[in-house]
Amino acid sequence: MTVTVIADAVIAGLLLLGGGFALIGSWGLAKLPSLMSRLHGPTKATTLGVGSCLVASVVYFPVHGGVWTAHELLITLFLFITAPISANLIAKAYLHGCHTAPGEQSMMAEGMPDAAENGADWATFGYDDAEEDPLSVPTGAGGKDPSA
Amino acid sequence: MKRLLPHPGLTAMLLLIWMLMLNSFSMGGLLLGAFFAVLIPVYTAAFWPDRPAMRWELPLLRFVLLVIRDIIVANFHVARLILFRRNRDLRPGWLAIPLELHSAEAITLLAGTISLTPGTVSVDISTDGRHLLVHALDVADVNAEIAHIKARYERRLLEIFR
Amino acid sequence: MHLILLALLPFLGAGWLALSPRASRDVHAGIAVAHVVAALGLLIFIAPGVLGGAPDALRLPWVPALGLDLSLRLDGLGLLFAALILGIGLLIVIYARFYLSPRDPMGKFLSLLLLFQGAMLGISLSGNILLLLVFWELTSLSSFLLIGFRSDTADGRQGARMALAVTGGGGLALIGGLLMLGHIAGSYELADVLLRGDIVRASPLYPAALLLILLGCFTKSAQFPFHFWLPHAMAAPTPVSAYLHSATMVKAGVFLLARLWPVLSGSDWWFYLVGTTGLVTMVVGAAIALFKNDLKAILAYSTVSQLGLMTMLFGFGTPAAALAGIFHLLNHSLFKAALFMNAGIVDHEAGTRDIRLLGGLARLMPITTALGTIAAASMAGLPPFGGFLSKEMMLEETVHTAWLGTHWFVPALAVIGAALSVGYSLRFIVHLYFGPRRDSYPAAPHDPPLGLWAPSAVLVALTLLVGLFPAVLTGWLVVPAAADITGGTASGFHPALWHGVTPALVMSVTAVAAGVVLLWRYAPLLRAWAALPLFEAKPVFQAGIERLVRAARWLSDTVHDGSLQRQLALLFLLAVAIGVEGIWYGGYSAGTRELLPAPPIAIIAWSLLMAATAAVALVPRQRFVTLIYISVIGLVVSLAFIHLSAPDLALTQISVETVTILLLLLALNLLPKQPVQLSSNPERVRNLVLGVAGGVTSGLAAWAVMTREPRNPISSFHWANSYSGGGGTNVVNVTLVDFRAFDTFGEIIVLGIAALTIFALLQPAARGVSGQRLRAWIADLPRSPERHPMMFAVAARLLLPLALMVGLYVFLRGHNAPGGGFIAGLIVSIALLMQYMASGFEWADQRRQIDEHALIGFGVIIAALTGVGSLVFGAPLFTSAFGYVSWPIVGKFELATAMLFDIGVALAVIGAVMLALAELSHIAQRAQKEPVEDDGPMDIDPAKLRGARP
Amino acid sequence: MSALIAAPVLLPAFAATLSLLFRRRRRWIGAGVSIGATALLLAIDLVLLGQAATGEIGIYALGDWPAPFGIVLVLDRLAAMMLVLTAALALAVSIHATLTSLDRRGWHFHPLFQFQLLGLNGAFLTGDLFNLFVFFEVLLIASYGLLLHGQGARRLTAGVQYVIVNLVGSTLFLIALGLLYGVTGTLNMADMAVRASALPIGDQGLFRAGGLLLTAVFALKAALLPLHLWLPRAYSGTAPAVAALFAIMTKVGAYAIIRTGPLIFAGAAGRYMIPAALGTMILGFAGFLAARHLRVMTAFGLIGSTAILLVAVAVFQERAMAAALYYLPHTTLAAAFLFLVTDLLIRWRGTEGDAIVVTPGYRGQQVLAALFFAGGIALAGLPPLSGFIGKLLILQATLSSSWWPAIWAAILITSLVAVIGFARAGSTLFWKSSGDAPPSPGTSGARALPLKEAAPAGFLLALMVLLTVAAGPVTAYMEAASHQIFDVADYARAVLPPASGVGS
Amino acid sequence: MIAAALIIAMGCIALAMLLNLFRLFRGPTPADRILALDTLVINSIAFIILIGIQQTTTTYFEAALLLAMVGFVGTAAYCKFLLRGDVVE
Amino acid sequence: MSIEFLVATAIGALTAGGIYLCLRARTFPVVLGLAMLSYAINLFLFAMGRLVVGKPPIYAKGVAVYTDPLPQALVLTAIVISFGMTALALVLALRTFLETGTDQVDGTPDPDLLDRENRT
Ligand code: NA
Ligand code: NA
Repeated sequence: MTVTVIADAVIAGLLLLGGGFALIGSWGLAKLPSLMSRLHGPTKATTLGVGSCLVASVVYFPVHGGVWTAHELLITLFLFITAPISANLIAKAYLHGCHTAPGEQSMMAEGMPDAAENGADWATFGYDDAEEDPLSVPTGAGGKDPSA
Repeated sequence: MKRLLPHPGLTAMLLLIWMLMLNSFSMGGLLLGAFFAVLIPVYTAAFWPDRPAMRWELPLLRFVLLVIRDIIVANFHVARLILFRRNRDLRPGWLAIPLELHSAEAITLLAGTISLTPGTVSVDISTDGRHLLVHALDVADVNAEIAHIKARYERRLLEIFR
Repeated sequence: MHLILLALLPFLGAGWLALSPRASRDVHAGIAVAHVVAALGLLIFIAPGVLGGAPDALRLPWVPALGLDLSLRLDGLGLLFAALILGIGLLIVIYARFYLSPRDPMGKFLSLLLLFQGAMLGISLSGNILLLLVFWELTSLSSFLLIGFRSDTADGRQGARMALAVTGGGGLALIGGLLMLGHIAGSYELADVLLRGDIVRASPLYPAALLLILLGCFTKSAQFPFHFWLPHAMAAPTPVSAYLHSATMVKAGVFLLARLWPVLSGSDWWFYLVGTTGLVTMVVGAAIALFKNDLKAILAYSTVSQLGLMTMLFGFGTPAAALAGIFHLLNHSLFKAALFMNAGIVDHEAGTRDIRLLGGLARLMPITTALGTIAAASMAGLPPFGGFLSKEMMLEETVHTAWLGTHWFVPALAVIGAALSVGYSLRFIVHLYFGPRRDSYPAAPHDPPLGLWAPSAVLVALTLLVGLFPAVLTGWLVVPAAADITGGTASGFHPALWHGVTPALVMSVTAVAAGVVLLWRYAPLLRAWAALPLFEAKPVFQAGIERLVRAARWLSDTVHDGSLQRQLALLFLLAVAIGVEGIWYGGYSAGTRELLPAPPIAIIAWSLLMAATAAVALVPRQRFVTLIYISVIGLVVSLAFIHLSAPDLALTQISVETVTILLLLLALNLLPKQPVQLSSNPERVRNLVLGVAGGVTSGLAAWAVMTREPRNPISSFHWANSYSGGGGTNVVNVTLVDFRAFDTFGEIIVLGIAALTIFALLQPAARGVSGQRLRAWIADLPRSPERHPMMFAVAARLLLPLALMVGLYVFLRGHNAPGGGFIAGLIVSIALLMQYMASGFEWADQRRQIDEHALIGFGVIIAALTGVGSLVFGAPLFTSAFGYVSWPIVGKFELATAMLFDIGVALAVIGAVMLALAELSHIAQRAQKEPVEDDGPMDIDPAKLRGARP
Repeated sequence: MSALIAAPVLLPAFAATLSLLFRRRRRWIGAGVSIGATALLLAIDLVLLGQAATGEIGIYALGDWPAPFGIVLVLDRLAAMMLVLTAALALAVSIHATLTSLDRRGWHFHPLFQFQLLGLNGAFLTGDLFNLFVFFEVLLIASYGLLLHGQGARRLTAGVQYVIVNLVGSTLFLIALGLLYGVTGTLNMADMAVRASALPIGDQGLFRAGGLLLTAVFALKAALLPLHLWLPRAYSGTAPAVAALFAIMTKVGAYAIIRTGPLIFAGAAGRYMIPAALGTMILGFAGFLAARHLRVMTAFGLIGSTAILLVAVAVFQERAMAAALYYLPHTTLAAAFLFLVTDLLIRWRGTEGDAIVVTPGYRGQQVLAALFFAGGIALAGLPPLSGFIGKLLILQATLSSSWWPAIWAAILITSLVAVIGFARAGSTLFWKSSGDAPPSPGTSGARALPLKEAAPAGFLLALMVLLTVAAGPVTAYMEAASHQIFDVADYARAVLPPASGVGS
Repeated sequence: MIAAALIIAMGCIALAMLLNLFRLFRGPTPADRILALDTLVINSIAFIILIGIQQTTTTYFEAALLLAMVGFVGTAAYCKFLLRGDVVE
Repeated sequence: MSIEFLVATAIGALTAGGIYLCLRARTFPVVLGLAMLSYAINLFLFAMGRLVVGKPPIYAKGVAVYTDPLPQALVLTAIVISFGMTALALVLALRTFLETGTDQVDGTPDPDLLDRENRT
């Protein structure tokens, strides 16, 4: 009995935690001022939000369903692999958009550093010493980019 | 052996995943899973050339546990930031982290770790592969933060990816 | 059997001629003559029996369902007609042999002529009115080819088309008329129909049937106002004119009037329609003939007039008039064929047919003149020729005919007509043969060789003999024919040159005198005629056709304007209308099913969907953003499926969604991203209204069904038999791979074909216009230089094996839990596609180790073979089998053939998806013609940059 | 019943995949497989026709699941007739396409062709409405591929419209199916017929809407006003040989109406179909007369003559249906024949393509002219080809309809329009020589047609002659088929096993 | 206890989804919309798990698993489009 | 508010949006419209089995209440087919655009492309 009660309490707590963090993450998404800041919000939804729900599920099924499940761990694994990449790509897309849309130099305002030595630039913008100006459009569909 | 088991670690991981998916243990399931776990790496080997050497044992496990701990802690920290800090009081900042890690895999793992811990997001890598660009939601001292990340994560990863 | 041979002989001849185009002219003529002679001989052989009062008949079933039998019947009327067709036909063939120039394709000409002859003969032999229709239409078609034989001249082509349009149109009316007639009579057998005149005339359909049949007859026989085609058919070579417009084609209409006389005549309808038309035609045709200058035109209008005469006689509806009509039919055939031949000779030898350029030929062409004069005298109705006799009989009949109560009207007009015909006949004689000799004819006229004048000489001799000994020479032929027309024994055929002074004689003399006056005062008359406001029919007809074509073009171009929007709008409108109609007429009551309460999250998901839907529709110019909204819709729909107990659907929806978005993005890259707005505001309002109407209809329909209790759906069987009969607990999957495996079989084929078609579409895209456009294409988005970001590439290579493992798992468990071949195939495809995205097409494509075409092929074959395999075990196709096998160590597991089927599904899906996306993804690169190098899986490889790796 | 019933579906599946797998080898293998399989298909279909002619309805329960729960194939006279017609047409077209190298002007001609056959045959055989949908999709998507075969701007723009319109049609098909299932709880045609008769009043509106919508979708395929607008552009845009095969596609729509109308929906759509068909007829032949290109002309002729078929169908009465059934193969063959002749004309004419304009030095093309003349006779419905008998049958049978004056007027007048149109086109193409000027070399490049290439067209012509000569037995077969179509009880008895819990 | 927690958690998720909706429409950059969609997918995964717990069934987990996988592919494709135009090159 | 209402209105909205897009003048929105219509149809077809919460059609002995599995199987087939069709329509639209330079459904010249070609 007590095991069940404790388990239920744990489950309930995890559920509340999960729901709460998912909400906070989305709140951040809605509230924070720029995309780069907003990007931090959903990380919570991904990690603790979904994670807590998954753990709650892992605990719940042996207690109430009579079965062990471990799918949740797999979901977590997938999310943990993919979420950083998603964030990375979204950030890159955003930076690229700022960089190539004149007037919207928001990331400069946030003080983005140079990519340090050797005249290297960030990959999204390309090489500083490259012959290509990232603002110019390349010629031809799928043509060779100098940076490639 | 190398051709049959190109990625032993991957094979083990796949088998584990298989058993997790099956959700019940049976000898038949295990054998079938083992079969697939051997087969798939053979097929996909071509997609993963030049794998860096990696230590799969304790350091990795320790690293994972550390990251999970950090994730939980950072979550509460960032939740506070989001809920109670006004937007204009936030101190977002860019970190250009100089890298000692060599391999793409290691750097990706580092970047992933940084992203998974709330408050920081890995954004880009420099064209020479020597710097990682990270954005932080609220950072008081950029250099301290860089040093923190390098000490906490990159150092451990350097142990794993020798 | 004789009848069949008789009917076939001309066709056999035509076929033979058509198949031997290289033979010489004489051989061609020989073949034709032989066939016509044979037919004529056969006819003569049959004739005694027929004339003895025993019609020859033969009936072979052909289309019983229609009442159309191969029923041939030769009675007196048919015999007379057949004899004319064959007899004059023989002369025409001989004449044509000498008439046609060596450049003309003799074989083709005679072949068509015999074809036409066969059709005419068929009309005279038909014992079934539908069979008669068949031959009737054949005469229209073959005469079209004959009239258009001189197709290099505009006159020839136009004349042929006009003849076809008019007689073909009449033929179509005739179809209607005869069908109605047969319908009323209850039989299409001529013998039956002829007996049911009373029933027919009493039917309410009678006037309609009569009108339609008469339309057929009048057009064919060139009755006013359908007479105009005939003169223009004169563009044909003269043998054709001589044949078609004397004895055959134009007589067909008169023949049919005679043929159906017992059924159709004897009513006011008949009298006023037929009699009046004939009367008017007779006068009008003769009047026009008087003022024509082309010899063949004169003859053509005279033919119109003479046909009017015959029509009028049949229209009178009395046996005596019918007798006169059939007698005149015979006479007219003789002299008119001779005259046409004569005109042909003149044309041939003098080089023109314009009567104004001719005259005075009597000295130069004595034989021609003699023959022409006699024939024309017969046409004028002068004694002692055949034409005189039948004209006398006609005049006699008019005296007894009252028209709307007046007794003078018909005789008076008849005299006018007769006078006019005397006038044009005399003019033909006088202006052509006599008068002063001219100094300049277009050619040097002289009498033709024997072969050219002998055929007409035969006819002229006959017309003279008939005039002299009418009863002896024609009685045996005309009387039975007349008896067959009137359906009794013909009485009172007493043609003689002298009957005493009868009203007819008085009228005749008056007509001749008037005719002489007409010729005497020809010049002032011509001026008066020229002053009349007459119009030429041909331009009117052609303008009519042009107007018809223009109207058709306007209609067609207006309706078929190529607007897809209009088509779709109509389709949607129709669908909505159908919904309304169905409820309106069908009956509707509200459902009683208990509804499910909606939790808040469902409402929020719903509002997400509604908002996204509205956004997709309302901001279509931001195409990229639109796609994101589409993704939201897909996501919510998937969630709905999960919430509403459809996990398989959710899995499918989720995976299909992703592939679709990939496709859309790939395509959007090359399409305009923010195109200008094209639709006008009214259009958008229309679209909105239609959209809302469609939405309301479909929503209400869904609501109506969801709120009522299901009616014992067949799926209860599927539920009950899924595990016991199909070996799986996932009923949806068992349905797919077992109960309804045939659907799934079709479904993977659809997918396979889609991929093959996409491949076939995109393969040539790098070439030609499209290739140029691709090469000249300017990316309309600024592009980041990095093609393959490092983190993505690294993650993708880790995800690939994981995803493959998941795919296998989802596949294997599909039979018992959500999953299955299709979803597994999509998962594997997506996993592979991820590599393409992360590391580039070239890099991934070199490593994929699959041939998509073969995958599709093998997938379909495996599925099909699984289906066929059950035959080996004596079970019906697509029967599944499953069993539980127990192996040591491994334990117990299930083996099911349905899984094999599912493998086929999975393979086909992978093949199709990969083929389509791979092909689409590097279409632009291929256009560059320089292969993109394999530059590694990621652009920035730190290890490589630091030299740690080679 | 033997598994032979399924052969018309499975054989093309194997043939298609084989020619797909052999695509990298010599290309004649693909053509050989395709033509051979089509010939074999024709033989099999003839055997099936023999079986169906006995009057017994052949049932084949796929997967051994009884109707209405599984999918059954049903072979009755109607289905057998459609199968034979399709195979015969396909044989001519596949040989024609190979002879004229059409199959080499793009990818995957033969696999697509065989898949097209698969879809057609499946649609004719299935006794299940959703399965009918699936096979409709198979035949449609294969038709997209075939329509686009060879490509080019004109074909592509035509293809876009064709594809989109048919996709919307498929959407409506599904809505109709859903409604019908939602109301009746079954998908099997026979079972639905049985359940429909027992439907409570309150459900009948939905059922009716579903039935009408389904009929509208079929009418879309059959190109019935106002849903015919897609056809002219599509059929005149594609390769004529493909269009020849597509002559059967409009008949699939007609077939589906014939199948489901009397069986399930009791001819509810008839009252709308008759005026629609009359309008289609007028528009079809107006377009026919208006056409400036032979392909357009033939496409409109196909619309018009299919409308004649549909008007007889729409009477939903046994005799008229029998007439329609006789006319169905005729109109299919006639339009296909004319498309093939058009293709030959385009091939051997030179630069003018199929434009109805004068070609220098083209008067001597006797064979083509004769073929064209025959095509005209066929499409206009004149003797001595089968169209005449077909029209007589239809005129005769529609007398029982209250619409008969309009029907008669429309059929007869449009026939005249067809005659005029053909005479105009033919005299321009084959009679007129351009201003009597000697043909200047280079402007046309017309060459004489090799007889070999005319063989497939000749085959179709021979079939029409056969249809005429054997009109007696053929009409008898069609009458029996029509009787079978209207004998709902017999159909239900044959399809549904006696023990099954049919209906609610 | 669990039931109540579930309801609260679901309510949170629902609210989170609404907030995602806001960002989705508000933008302003395309990247914002992609981020909103990505978050929506994550929240959906949570929602699916909650439904699984609510109904005590594991039937829906594959859907969540699949969503985790393909959601990423979608996001990556959108970003790739913004970065390069060409999703696969 | 009932789930049935939500589903019915969703079907209605998707249909309306789909029709609205299908009636546009360019191929791309038309393809999107077709995609939306197919969502609507899938939901519609699915709804024809009536809505049931929490009873997925996984067979278990003695279970009497279940979701009608047949519409689900039909929708699965329909999803796959409409995916293939949409893909084909999309590629065709693209291919036609490349060949003709216009993405207008009626094949009329495209102002956008002219504009763009003039620019270069
Ligand atoms: Na993060
Ligand atoms: Na499944």
